[in-house]
Amino acid sequence: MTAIKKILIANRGEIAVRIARACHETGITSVAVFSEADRSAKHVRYADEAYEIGPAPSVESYLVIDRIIETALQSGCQAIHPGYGFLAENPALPAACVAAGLIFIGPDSKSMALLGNKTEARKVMVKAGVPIIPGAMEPLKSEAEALAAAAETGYPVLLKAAAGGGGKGVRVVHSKEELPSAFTRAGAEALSAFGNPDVFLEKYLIEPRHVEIQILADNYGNVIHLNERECSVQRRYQKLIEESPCCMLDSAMRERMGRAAITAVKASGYTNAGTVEFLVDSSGDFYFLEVNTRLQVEHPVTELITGIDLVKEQIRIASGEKLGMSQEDIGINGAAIECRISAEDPETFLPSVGYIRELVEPAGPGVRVESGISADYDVPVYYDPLLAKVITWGKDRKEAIARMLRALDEYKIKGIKTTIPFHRKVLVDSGFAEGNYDTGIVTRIKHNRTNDYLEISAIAATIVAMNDENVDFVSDVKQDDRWKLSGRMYGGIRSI
Amino acid sequence: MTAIKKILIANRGEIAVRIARACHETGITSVAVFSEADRSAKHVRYADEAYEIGPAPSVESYLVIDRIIETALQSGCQAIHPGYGFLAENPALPAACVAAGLIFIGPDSKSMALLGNKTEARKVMVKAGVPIIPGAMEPLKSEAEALAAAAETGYPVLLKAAAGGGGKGVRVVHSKEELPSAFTRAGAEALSAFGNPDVFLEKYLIEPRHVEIQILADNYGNVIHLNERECSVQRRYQKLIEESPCCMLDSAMRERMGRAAITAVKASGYTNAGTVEFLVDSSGDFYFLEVNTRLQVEHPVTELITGIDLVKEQIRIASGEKLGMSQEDIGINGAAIECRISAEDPETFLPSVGYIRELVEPAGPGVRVESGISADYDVPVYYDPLLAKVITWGKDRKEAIARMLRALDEYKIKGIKTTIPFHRKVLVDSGFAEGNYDTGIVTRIKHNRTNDYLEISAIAATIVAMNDENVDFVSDVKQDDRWKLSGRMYGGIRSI
Amino acid sequence: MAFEVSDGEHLLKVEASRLEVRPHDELFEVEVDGKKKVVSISWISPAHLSILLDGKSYNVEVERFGKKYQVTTRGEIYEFAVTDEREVVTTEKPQAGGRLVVTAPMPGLVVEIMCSDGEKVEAGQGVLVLEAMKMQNEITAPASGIITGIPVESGVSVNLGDNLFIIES
Amino acid sequence: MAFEVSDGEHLLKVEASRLEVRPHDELFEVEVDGKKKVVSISWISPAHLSILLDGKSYNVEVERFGKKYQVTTRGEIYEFAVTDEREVVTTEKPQAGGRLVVTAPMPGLVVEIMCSDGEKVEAGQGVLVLEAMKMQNEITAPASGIITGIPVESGVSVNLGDNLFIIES
Repeated sequence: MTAIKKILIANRGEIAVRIARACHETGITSVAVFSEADRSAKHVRYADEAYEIGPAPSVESYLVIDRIIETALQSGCQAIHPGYGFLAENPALPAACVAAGLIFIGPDSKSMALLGNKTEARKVMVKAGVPIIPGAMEPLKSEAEALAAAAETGYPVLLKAAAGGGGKGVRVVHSKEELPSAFTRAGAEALSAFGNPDVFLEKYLIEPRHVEIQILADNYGNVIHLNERECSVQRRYQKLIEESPCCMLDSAMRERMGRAAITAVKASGYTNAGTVEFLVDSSGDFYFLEVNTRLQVEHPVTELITGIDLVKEQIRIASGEKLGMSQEDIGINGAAIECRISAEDPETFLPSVGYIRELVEPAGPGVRVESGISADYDVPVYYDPLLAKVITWGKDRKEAIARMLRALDEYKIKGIKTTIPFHRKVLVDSGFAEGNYDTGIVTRIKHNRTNDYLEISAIAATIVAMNDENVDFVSDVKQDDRWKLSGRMYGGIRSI
Repeated sequence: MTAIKKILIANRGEIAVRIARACHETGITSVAVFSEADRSAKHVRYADEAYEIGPAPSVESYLVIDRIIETALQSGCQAIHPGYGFLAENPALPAACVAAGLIFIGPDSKSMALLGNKTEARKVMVKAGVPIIPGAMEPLKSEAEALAAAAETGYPVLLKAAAGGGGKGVRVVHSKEELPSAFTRAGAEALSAFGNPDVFLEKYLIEPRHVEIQILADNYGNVIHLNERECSVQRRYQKLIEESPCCMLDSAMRERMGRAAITAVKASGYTNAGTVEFLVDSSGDFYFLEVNTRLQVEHPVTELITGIDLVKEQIRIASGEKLGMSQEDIGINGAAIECRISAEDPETFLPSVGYIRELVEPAGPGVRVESGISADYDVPVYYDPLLAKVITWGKDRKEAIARMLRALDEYKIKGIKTTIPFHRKVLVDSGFAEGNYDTGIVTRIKHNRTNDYLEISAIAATIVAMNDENVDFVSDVKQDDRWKLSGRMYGGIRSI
Repeated sequence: MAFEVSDGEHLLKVEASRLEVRPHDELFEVEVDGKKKVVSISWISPAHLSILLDGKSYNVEVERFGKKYQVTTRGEIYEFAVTDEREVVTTEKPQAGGRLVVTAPMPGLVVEIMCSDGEKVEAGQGVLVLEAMKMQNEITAPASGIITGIPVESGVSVNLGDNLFIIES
Repeated sequence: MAFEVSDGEHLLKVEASRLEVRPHDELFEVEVDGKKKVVSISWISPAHLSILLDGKSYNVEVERFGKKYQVTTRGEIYEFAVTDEREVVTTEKPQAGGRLVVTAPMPGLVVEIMCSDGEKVEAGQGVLVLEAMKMQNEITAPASGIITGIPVESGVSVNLGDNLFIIES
C-alpha cells in the first residue's frame, strides 16, 4: 500500500474540479495542469497547485503524455488521475506512469488496452459467456470489407471507432448507399478524436435501452457492482440524461446484469472503478456493449443512491487498499437523475461558445451541481462542450424529476446557449415521466413552445431594447438620473 | 382533506425560498409577500406571485397579520406557511387563518399558545412526566420577584423572553448585582422582538449540550420523531452549527429522548412539524427546554439523514393527510452538519450590512446550500443577519465535516463580512472534531491566525492597491492598454 | 412610442412609458395591443429583470444574440425582432434573392471542403465540415444552386458569422 | 516602486513590476523583503485574483474595508495597511491624543442613550445601544474620560462610520 499524498489531475473542466474536491476532502494535495487557454479556468483556481503544459489545442497540451508525467514528477506527485476523455482510455498513460514510478488511478495498461479494443473485448466476453451484439469482430480494413460485414449482419448497422467512447465516432448506417461516405467520415473522426482510425461494425438494435453497471474492483480480486444507470436519453450516441435506478429493472434482472458485469470485469483482469455498458431490448435481453475503463460523466447518480464517493474509492483502490465493502452493503436509497449542461443550441445542438456574463447555479434540497465554469468566463472553442452537470436526488423517481425541473428553472447561464431548455422538454415528456423510454426518445421529443409567456416576454424585450438603444422613453427623468439609477441597480457595475 | 393549490409564504430570505422550492416541486403555486425594501429580494423573484405588504420595518410589513391574511385571500391562496421567525410562533396568525377560512401550515392556535408560553409549557411537561430545568414557573412581574426567584434556584440563572425563541431575549446572569439591568434589557428586547415583555427565569446549567428532537404529528394522533439534532455550537443562545446524529447519543438514549419528545407533543395536543428542545448534562440526564412550534432553521440536517422533505410533510399534514410513515420507517443514513452563514463580523459578531458584489456558492458532492441572497444584492439592515445555510452530508461524521470545510473554502461572499471564517475555526477545533463539545465551545475556540499565507496576501494587497491608486507600475505598457486589458479580463464589466 | 415585437408567428404592438422611479423598482405603464397595464420592473442585472404584473412574479432574462432579443422566462424561450414606429431598431435584413451567403454558425476549424467553387449542389448537400468543441459539423447547402465562392480553406479557423460559402440559384 | 505592507504585527517590503501581459494573465516580478519571485496574476474579478507562485495556486480575494485591505486566501484573513515610499497611499490617521470620536461600527437604529453629555465614563461602560438586524448592541466607551458630545439621539438611524459620541480624557 502506497500512501497517496499528492495527485496530478490530467484533465480540465468539471471533472478536474470534482477530483480536486475529493482530494480536498481527504487531505491530498491536488495538482492541476492547464493549457494556455485555461489559465483562469476553474480547475486551475481550485487545485492547490497548477502548471501550464502547452498551447490551447489538446494535442499540444492535455494529450501530451510526456509533459504530464514530467509535471507529476517535478511537482512531487505520487499518482495521476485521468478523469474521463483526453488520455483516460489511452493505455500509454498507465504504461508511462509505471515506467515513471507513478500510480495511475485506474486500471493497468494491459486490461485497458484489451477493453479499449472493442473487437478484442468482444472476444473476451464471448469466451466468458457474456452476451454480445452480432457484428464484425475485427476492425474494418476497407470499404469493401465494411460492405461485406454489413451485408452479413443486415442493415441498419453501426460504425464505431475502435478506440472511441462517449458517443464520439459512432455512426448509424441505414443502407449500402450510405456506407462508403459514412465509413470515410467515421475513420477521419476516429483519427482526429482518438489518434486511431480503426472502425468496426455491429448490428444496430432499433431503439434499445442503454443500461450500464457501475463496478468497483480492487487489486485483490474483489469485485462489486453499485447498481445500474439508465442512459437511454442520447443524441448521436452522446448521453444527455442518466438516472438510477432504471425503471425497467427489477431486482432479479439487476442481479443478472450485475453478475454479467462482474464476470466481464473479472474476465478482463480489470481493476479500479469501471462501467460495463449494455444494450437492453424490449424483451429484456441484454447485450454487452463495452467497458468504459474510467470514471463516467454520470457517476454522481450512483453516488447519490449508494452514498459512496466513487473518486475517493478510486484513490483508495489505487493506493492498494482492499474494498471496504461487500456486495451486501450496497443498497439503493431513493432515486437520482443527471442532466448534462452543454454549450450547445438546445434545438440544433450546434456548439455555442462565448463569454458567460451571468451564472446562477441551482441549489436547495436534493440538488447537486458539478460545474467547470464560473461567471465572467470565456468558454473556449477547443474542448468538449460539457459545462456542468445537475444531479438531483429524491426519495423516489417522481421527486427526483420534480427537483430536476426546479433546478433547471433556477439555472441561469447567460451569454451563451445551453441545453437547459432541451432537458426541460425531455423531463415533461410523458414517456420519460412514466419511465417508458428508449434510445429513440430524443428524436420523438417535441420542441413545442407555449405562448403563455409571449406577452410578458414581449414587454421585457421592448424595455430592454429601449434601454439598449438609449431611447429616452420618459420626459420627467433626466438621462443622467437614469444612468445613476441603473448604476445603483447593477450595484455600481455596468457594461462598457 | 383539503387540496392545497396555492400557498402564501409569510416570510422572507432563505426560508421563504426553501418553502417556494417545495411548492415548485409539488405543483403548488407560491405567493411571496415583501416589504418595500425587499422588492428585488430572492424570495420575491423565486415565487410565482409576489405582493408588497408595507414599509421596510417588519412591524409595518412582515408582522402585520391583517395585511397578510388579506393578501392570501385576495390572491386566492388556501394556506399560509409562516416559515420561522416573524409570525411563526404568534398564535394570533393561526387564529386569524381559521377566522378567514385559510389553512395555517403549522399547529393550531391553542397548542401554539400553550407551548409558546414557557411557564405554561413547563407545567404541562411536569404533569406529563417530562423532566424540566428548575426555575420560576411564572413570568417575573418585577425586579424584586426576579431577585427572589434567582436566590431560590441559585446563580447563575437565565432570563428568557416568554414569547421568545431562537436565542433572542435570553441573558445569563451570574450575580445579583447584574440582575437589575439584565432584567430591564431582557424585557425591552422581548417587547421589541416578540411584542411581549414577559420574561421568566431558570437555573443556568453550566455548559450543557443542546439536543433537540424533530417530530411530525398529524391531525389523527399519529406522532413520530425523526431523530435528534445536536445544536451545542451557540453564541449567546443563538445556534451557529447543528448536526445529526449527535455523537453523545446511543440508540437507547435516542429512544428515550424520542419517547419524551413524543410525550411532550401529545400532552400539548400539538400537530404538524415541531421540535422538542432538551439540555443534556454531562451525565446524560436531559431536561425539557421548550417546543419550537414551527420549522427550525436547522431542519435540513434531519432531511439529509432521513431523506424526508419536512416542508412537503408540513403541507401534507396541514392538508389533512395522515402521516405516510411510521416510526419504524425512520432510519439514520450517514451524518449531516449545518453552518449558518450570517452577515456578521466573524470575530465580534457585529452586524455587517452592505452590498454583495460577488457571490460564489459551494457545490459538489454532499453539499446543499439554502440561500436568501444573490450577487448584486444589498443586505438590508432591517432583518435577521442570516444570509444562507450550508448543509453537508457524509457517509459518516468525518466525511460530513471534511465536506463542510471544503464547502466553506469554496464559499465567496464579497462586499460584507460573514461568519464563514468563524465556522472554519470551529470545525478544525479538536473538541468539535472528536464530537466532544458542549454549549461552552464557542467561548473556548481560539481565533489564531497562521502566517502561512502572509506573504502571498501581502503581494496581492500590493498589486490591488497599486491598481486602485492607478499607480503606473509599468513603463512599457500604456495606461490605455492596461484598461483595455482589465476590461477584457473582467469580461467587459468593471467598477465605475 | 410604440414598438412592434415579432417572434415570427405573432406580432405584438407594445408601448411603454415610465410612471415612477422608486428605490427598488420602476413602474411602467405598458400598453399591449391596446390593453393598458402597470408593471413593476426591477433590474437584477443588465440581462435579468424581475417583473411583477398582476401580482405574477417573472424572472425574465433578456439576451441579444445578433439582431434578435432572446427572452427566457419560466422555461420558455422566445426570440423577438423589435422595431419602433420611427425607424427600424433591430431587424433581419431580407436575403438578396438568388444569392445566399452562408456564414459560420459557431467559431471553429474548417477541416474539410467537400465541394469546389463553381460546382452545382443540391439543397442539403454537405459543402464543408467545421470542427468545434471536438465535434465535426457538416455545413450543408441551404438551397440548390451553384457555389460561387468559398472564401475559406481547410485548416482555417473561423469566427461566428464569418462567411463560409456563397450559393447562387 | 516599493510598498510597505503591514498587518500590525509584521511589516513586509513589497516591490512589484510587470514583466509581461499575456492573453489570460500578467506576469510580475515581485521582490518581498529582498527575495525576487515571478508570479502569474489572473484577474477573475476586480476583487478576486488567481495567483500562481512557485506552482502553488491561490485564489485571493482582496477587499477594501475603509482604509484597510482585507485579503482572504485558503481560509485565512489578513488586514493590511499599504503605504508606498513616496507618499501614504492608505493608512489610518493617528488618533488625536486625548480625544476619541466613536463611530458607528454598523448601520442601525439608536434605541437608547445611556449616558449624558458631560458625564464621566469608565472604559468599557455602555454609552448607547444600537439596534441592527434585530440585535441590540451596546456601544461602550473605548477609554475612560468625559463625554463631550453625543450628536445622535434615541430613535435616530445611523450609517456605518457616523459619529456616535466623543470622549475626552
